[in-house]
Amino acid sequence: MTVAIAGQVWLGGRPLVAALDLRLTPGWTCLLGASGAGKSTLLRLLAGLPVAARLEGTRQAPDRIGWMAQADLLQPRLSVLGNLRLMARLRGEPLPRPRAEALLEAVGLAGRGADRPEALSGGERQRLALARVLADDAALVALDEPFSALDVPTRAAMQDLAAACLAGKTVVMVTHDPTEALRLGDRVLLLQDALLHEIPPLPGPRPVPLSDPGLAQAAAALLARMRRP
Amino acid sequence: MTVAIAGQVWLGGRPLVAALDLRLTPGWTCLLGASGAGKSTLLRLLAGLPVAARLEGTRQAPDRIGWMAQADLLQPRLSVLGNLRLMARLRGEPLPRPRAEALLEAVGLAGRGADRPEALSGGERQRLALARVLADDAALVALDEPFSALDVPTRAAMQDLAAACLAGKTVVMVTHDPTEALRLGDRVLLLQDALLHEIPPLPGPRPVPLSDPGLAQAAAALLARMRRP
Amino acid sequence: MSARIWPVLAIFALWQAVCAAALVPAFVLPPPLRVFETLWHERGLIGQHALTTLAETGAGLALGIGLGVTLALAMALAPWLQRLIGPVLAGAQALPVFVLAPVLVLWLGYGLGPKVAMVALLVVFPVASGLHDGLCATPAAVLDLARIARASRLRTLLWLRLPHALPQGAAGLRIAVTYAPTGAVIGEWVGASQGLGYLMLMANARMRIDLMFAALLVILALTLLLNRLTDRALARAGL
Amino acid sequence: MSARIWPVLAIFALWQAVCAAALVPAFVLPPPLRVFETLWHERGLIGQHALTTLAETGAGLALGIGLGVTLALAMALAPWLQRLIGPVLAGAQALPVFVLAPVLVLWLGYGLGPKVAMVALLVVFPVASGLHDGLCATPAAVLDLARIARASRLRTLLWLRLPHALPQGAAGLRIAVTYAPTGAVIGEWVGASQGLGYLMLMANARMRIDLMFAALLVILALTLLLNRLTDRALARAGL
Amino acid sequence: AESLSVMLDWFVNPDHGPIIVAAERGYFTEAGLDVTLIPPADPSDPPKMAAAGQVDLAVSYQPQLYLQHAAGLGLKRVGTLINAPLYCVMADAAGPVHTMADLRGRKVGYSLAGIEAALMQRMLRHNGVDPAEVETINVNFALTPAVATGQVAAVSGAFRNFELHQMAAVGHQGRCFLPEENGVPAYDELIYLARADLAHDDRIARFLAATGRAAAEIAADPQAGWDTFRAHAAELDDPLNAKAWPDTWPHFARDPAALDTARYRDFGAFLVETGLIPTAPPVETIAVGK
Ligand SMILES: Nc1ncnc2c1ncn2[C@@H]1O[C@H](COP(=O)(O)OP(=O)(O)OP(=O)(O)O)[C@@H](O)[C@H]1O
Ligand SMILES: Nc1ncnc2c1ncn2[C@@H]1O[C@H](COP(=O)(O)OP(=O)(O)OP(=O)(O)O)[C@@H](O)[C@H]1O
Ligand SMILES: [Mg+2]
Ligand SMILES: [Mg+2]
Repeated sequence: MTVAIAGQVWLGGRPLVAALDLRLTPGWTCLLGASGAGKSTLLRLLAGLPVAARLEGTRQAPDRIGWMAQADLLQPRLSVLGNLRLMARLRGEPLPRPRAEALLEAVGLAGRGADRPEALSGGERQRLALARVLADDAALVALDEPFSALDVPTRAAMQDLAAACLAGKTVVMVTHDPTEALRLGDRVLLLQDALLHEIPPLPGPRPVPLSDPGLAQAAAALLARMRRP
Repeated sequence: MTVAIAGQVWLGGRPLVAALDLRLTPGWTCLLGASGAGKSTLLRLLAGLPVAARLEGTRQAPDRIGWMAQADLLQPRLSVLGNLRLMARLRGEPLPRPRAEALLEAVGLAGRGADRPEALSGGERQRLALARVLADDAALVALDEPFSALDVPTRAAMQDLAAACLAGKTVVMVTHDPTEALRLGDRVLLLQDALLHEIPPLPGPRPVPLSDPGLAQAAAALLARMRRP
Repeated sequence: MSARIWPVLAIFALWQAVCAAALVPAFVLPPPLRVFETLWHERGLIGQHALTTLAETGAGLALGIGLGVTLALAMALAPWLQRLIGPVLAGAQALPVFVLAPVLVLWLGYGLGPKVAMVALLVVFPVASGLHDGLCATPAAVLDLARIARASRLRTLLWLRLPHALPQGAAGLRIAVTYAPTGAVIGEWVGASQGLGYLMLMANARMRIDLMFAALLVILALTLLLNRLTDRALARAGL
Repeated sequence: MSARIWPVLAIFALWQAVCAAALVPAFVLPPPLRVFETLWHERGLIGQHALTTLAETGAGLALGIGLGVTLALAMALAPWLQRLIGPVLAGAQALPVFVLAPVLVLWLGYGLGPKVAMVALLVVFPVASGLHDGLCATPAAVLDLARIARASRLRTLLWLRLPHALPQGAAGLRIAVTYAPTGAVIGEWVGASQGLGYLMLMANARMRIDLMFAALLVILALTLLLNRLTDRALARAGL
Repeated sequence: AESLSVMLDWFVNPDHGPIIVAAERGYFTEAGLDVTLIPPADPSDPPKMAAAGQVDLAVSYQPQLYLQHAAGLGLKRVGTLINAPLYCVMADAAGPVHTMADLRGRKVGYSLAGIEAALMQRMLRHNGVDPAEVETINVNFALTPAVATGQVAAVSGAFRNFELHQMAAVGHQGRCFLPEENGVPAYDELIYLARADLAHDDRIARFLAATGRAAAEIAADPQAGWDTFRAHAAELDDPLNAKAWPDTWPHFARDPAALDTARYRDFGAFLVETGLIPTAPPVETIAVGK
């Protein structure tokens, strides 16, 4: 499976990414960058979704893609369980009840299956959206700020869950949290000044333990890099 | 002006806050807690908005409240400028054009006034919602995860902006970021095990400079506290 | 209940006042008390005709709603069908009954057929139009999910577009239900020997204006009852 | 354009086939070619009557839409008004024209008045019902903003509820516009010496079925044109 | 000129010949009248409008007059437009119905003019048929198609000057059974009504005189009458009206104001017999004339 996108991304007359040449390999690729830099746009281009920007170049991606948008895209008229099963239903595949229940439990929503999404807190909604993309079992998975509404301990737990569930897949994740990027990323990319900059990843297995002293150090360095362009 | 809420908050048969006795004074009160702990519920109760939970107790709050919800509540049929002016229009007060333009500029949306919200990135939407609450000029301001969709540098800039604009007001903010809470909070509260725990704040003026070594230390301590209940 | 009754009383009071003030002669608009008297005296006659109209209305509603939903779904699935059916549906609303009458009678005879067809014709358009409008207004972000899943049109329709279209479908249904009894009355103009529409026409021709209004009251009551039942059912479905 | 023309051609072909196969006698449904011939021969007569109907439709639409929007806003502002007006509006849809005719004539005379009133009566209900449904379905989260701002009902309506109700209002309008020409035709039953409805009734009584269908074609064209114009205008407004 | 509003019984058609011809030839103007003609679509409206004072004169049907009186409309017949019955029961000549008796066990369509049922019932009884043995259906607008397509065996309420030609126009031949030959007393098909307080109004007398003059002229030169009539409005000039004209003009009342008291008394008695009205009003209370 090849996942690649190359060329230039234009928004009106302004280049969002001036020189793009991205090949993804199995493992996590984390994408950082200022708000409005074009991270979501890039992710949508990769996933083959319509964008306001224009890609002048080529794209190669598998047919089956997992996708967690920046907005949670929960359907208000479907139950929590119905939302979890939505992608499977759209694909015409079954999502066995035990698997669904297990996923709900894993994201801390055990017993909430019959509720409407509006009865969930902000973080609970995000976890449901995460469970949905984990259920989807795609070889290429795109995650747009998947943990942004979670407190730190829950966030770490969800990162571990995602890392476990998506082991071996090609994952690309947008995040604003340098620690998160370094903890999960086999590759870390910074979108800055319309260019993708490669940030050296940490050594060792993923996810990097939170207690790893190198993590905090690398995060501070990355942060400094983000501050002065 | 007294801002106080006391009693118990019940969700169905479960207590969200078992013993509540909160008096707010001018300055920033930051509220942390696990996802689903009841932070948004508490904020809504304070603001006098309908909640699924039930407050058994008393509430005292001024009439004029500024409010930034966890969802951005941008109106899709209004322009960016129209959304910025929305609260003023609902209150029947004018928001002078120069003030509106200045606020848009301050949150990095200069020149986007005529766009629809759907043309904004996730972080841009959140900044617009922030600008709206800053424009509202209320004595009590409730912010529900106001910086969650922003990259670290932009987030710091927006924190500084909010601190400057809301100086002297009574502000209560929900956040998942311990650093943010300690940086801005004159008071820091942790909602854990259905109780509000007071966390010792940092000394010195607000916002605490990001370079302050005490900030990272206190954040780590708070994080540890959040990890083991 | 008591809050509901006020508007009704207000309307009857106004009506009685209009008649008492002789703003309208009794042979154009008889006073309500006289109409009620007739309603009571002729309850057997009116009741029997009302049953016919009720049956026509019920059958036509079922047919019209079923057809309307089917057409809306079909048009949403196949845009070329929309281009074909859309204008036909809209155009059919402009067919006057005296054009339709001979055709309907030729094909359906003088029984329940033409009345049920008339009700269905009036019902199908608001239902189909409302639901189809809703189906075409799915937010773009929601359709991203379908794109990602490479979902077939049918699955996209069923799982994403239809749930989002329900409120607009409900709005169309509310409008449609109001027209259903009217459809039965019009259907009875096509040719009938039973039904409230027939009774009203006959009463009108025989100068029995009070009987005509008594029958009309029953039709109004039927319309409002249907309206309320629909509101209840939709509210229960969260719409 | 060329894609648009196919459905129309298909319908006429079907119609011609039905007539050619003698499924329906020509005095019930004349073949389209004969109708077109009549349309061409009588274009002066039909054109002049069409102008009258067009004027009635236009005036009634303007009145009905204005009234419908006003009523929907008023009902959304004051729930007690809704309880009063809602049933009256729904009930008014069930009044047959032969009941209304004498009252309308008594109050409005024989000119444009009753026809415009009939169009408005048919238009006002879908517009008011659709828009009101939409106004009542504002998401709770959006109303939080109004609560925070202690916004008056009117401001809440204008700045929050109305923008959210526009798609449903548009759906109601689309339905209403379709009924407008029908309203004019019905209005001409009240008494007329001009207009396509009059011409059709007259042609029907004279067994000039081809002329009746020629006039009907013009009404259908008018209906579809109105439909298309509305769609365009609404699309331009992003609805 | 004094104004006078006249509401016809329906849209303008050859039955209104004398009125249209008088208007076209300026006889109303000569009589100092400014006449407004109003054509309704529902024949039951004109009496109501006259009774409500909305119009001065209404064109209506003699049989209806008794029902209107019973309903308290307070109208009087002031003149006659068509002085013979036009009503008939029409069957398809090619069909199985050769006599009224053949209607036994068949369907008959009718259009609700209000009194037709009574007329047909009498005609059936006269032929030894119990009306209960005939299924009646209100076919409203579609009398001719209902017979021509064989949906019903006959229709009640056809006008013999029109529907027979309509049948011919669609390739069928109609057969009319006439009420006056089947036990129904003769009556005036179309009459003028006015409110009792207007019954002796001078304008009405002048109006009637003008229409009487037109009727006489039509009788003297029917072709010229037709030419005047069809010039009134473009849609009137059609083959069916042209065919109906010769069947219609002989029935125009040439002395519209003349009242045949016996005819009104007999018809009242007939309606009492049928049970449609409890008692027949004295002729003076429902009709004036000379
Ligand atoms: N309408 C509702 N009906 C039932 N339960 C609800 C409803 N709204 C919220 N809850 C529940 O109340 C609890 C508190 O919700 P709240 O939104 O206050 O959490 P929170 O602390 O803000 O969480 P987060 O950090 O995820 O936003 C959650 O468990 C949530 O599921
Ligand atoms: N529909 C649109 N029309 C015009 N401009 C758009 C549209 N959608 C996004 N943009 C602009 O494109 C740029 C990139 O947007 P994108 O959503 O990719 O940003 P992002 O990097 O994901 O930001 P964030 O971190 O705030 O989510 C932004 O400046 C945004 O305003
Ligand atoms: Mg983004
Ligand atoms: Mg929350």
